[in-house]
Amino acid sequence: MFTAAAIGILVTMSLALMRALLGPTTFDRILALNMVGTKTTLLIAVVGFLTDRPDFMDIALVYALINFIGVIAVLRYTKYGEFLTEGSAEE
Amino acid sequence: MAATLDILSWILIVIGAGLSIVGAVGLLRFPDFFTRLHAAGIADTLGAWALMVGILLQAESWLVAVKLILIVVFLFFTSPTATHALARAALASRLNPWTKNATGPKP
Amino acid sequence: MEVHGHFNYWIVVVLMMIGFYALIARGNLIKKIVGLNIFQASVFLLFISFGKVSGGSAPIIAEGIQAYSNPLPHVLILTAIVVGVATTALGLALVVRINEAYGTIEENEIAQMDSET
Amino acid sequence: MILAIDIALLVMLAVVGIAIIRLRNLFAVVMLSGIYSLLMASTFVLLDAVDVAFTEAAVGAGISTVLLLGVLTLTKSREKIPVTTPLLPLVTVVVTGALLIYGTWDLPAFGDPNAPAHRHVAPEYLAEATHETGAPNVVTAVLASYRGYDTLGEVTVIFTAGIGVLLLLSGSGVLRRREPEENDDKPGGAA
Repeated sequence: MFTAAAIGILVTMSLALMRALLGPTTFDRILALNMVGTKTTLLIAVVGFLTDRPDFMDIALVYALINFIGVIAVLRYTKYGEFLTEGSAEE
Repeated sequence: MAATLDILSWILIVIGAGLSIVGAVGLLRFPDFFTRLHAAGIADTLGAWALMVGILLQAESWLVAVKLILIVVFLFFTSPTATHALARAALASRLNPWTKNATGPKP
Repeated sequence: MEVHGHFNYWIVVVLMMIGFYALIARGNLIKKIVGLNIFQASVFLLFISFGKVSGGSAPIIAEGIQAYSNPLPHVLILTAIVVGVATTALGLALVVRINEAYGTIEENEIAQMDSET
Repeated sequence: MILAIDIALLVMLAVVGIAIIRLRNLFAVVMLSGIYSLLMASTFVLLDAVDVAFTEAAVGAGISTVLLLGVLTLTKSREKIPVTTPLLPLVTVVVTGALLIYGTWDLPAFGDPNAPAHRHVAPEYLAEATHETGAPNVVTAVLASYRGYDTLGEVTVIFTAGIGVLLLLSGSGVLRRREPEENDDKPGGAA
């Protein structure tokens, strides 16, 4: 059961990773980063059950927090600088 | 009782994993940023919750269950907030939504 | 056993070489610092891989667990991660100063300006 | 199963690393290095190093990314195309990598419980730490108790680095320039 969950999460992570690599605009990459972060949280929770030591849920909790704060911080910084025009122009 | 819980978790985990994968495929295949945001929203909210609740039903101790519930509640608040903030920031930076007439940026 | 027996180490070597290449071949200073981070992280991965015991569990003592992974590499790497971020911060401060002094963060342009004066 | 997840994560790490080298938009590079740290932290959890994963997620994915972004706002966010063809570095890297991979054959296999490193000192710590220090987490016991002076030295290093960053930036206009416009955010100054 946990194996199925882990496989699903890994497939999702790799697809999101592909979007992060391709992502034409900066926001696509931020979105992919957010998604990889959420899936990392889930993966750690699932791995805790897979290895029969589910007492490490604290880490997953901290990951969820860091992920959210990270995305907000990134968006805060996108106000400055020229990433937006540069990022959406090409690549 | 245990068998019922097992079946319930199986259903929830399959739903969660399926929605996550569907969302990720959408993230990869959709033509522009706003549609991708829509697809990622599904994977990050309902997909993640279904997976977590499916795992939650298998928890043996109360401490683990409470931590998992905290994670679910946290995702419940942060995922939509992050998605919303992203969409606002993208609009504020004049990223045009994609339309059928292809006036926006090319996919 | 044979195939996965050294797979971790191979990936570590690949990552290490990616970081090394970014350090020596790229002229952009921020890219160099990111390369340094990749290199550091690959060394962390190497040590943590050494510490893993198959069938073992995380080194937090609990009832009913026979094997634990080796805790000593974890301690070393905890220290190394924090020191690594201090290095990164110092390097980035240097990059900011270089950008103020020269107006560029490309290595070859800086060298050109230095040779002209 | 753990091993399969491990291998999948490691392959993703390698892909992200190669992409970081190839991309020229530095903002994308910073995003990818955040993803790299997250993947690295999940690999650490798989390899039983939960404390290290904790630190790596907070420090690598959190603080490093924010620091890099702060610097990007102050400098240019696009890498210029190098004028020289990087043939010599490539050869150096390939040769060094081949030598290192040749060297890995002498290492004990991954996860081997009979490797020399696991037989000598570690079992004693695992057996003694809990009743000597009272902490069930052996990593914490070693870090805070057996190697307390080491940790003190680490704090000194961080303090020195902080002083260095402040000295470097205080002579420049970075800390002062933004104050007239907005007083709530000083990129780079928070280091």
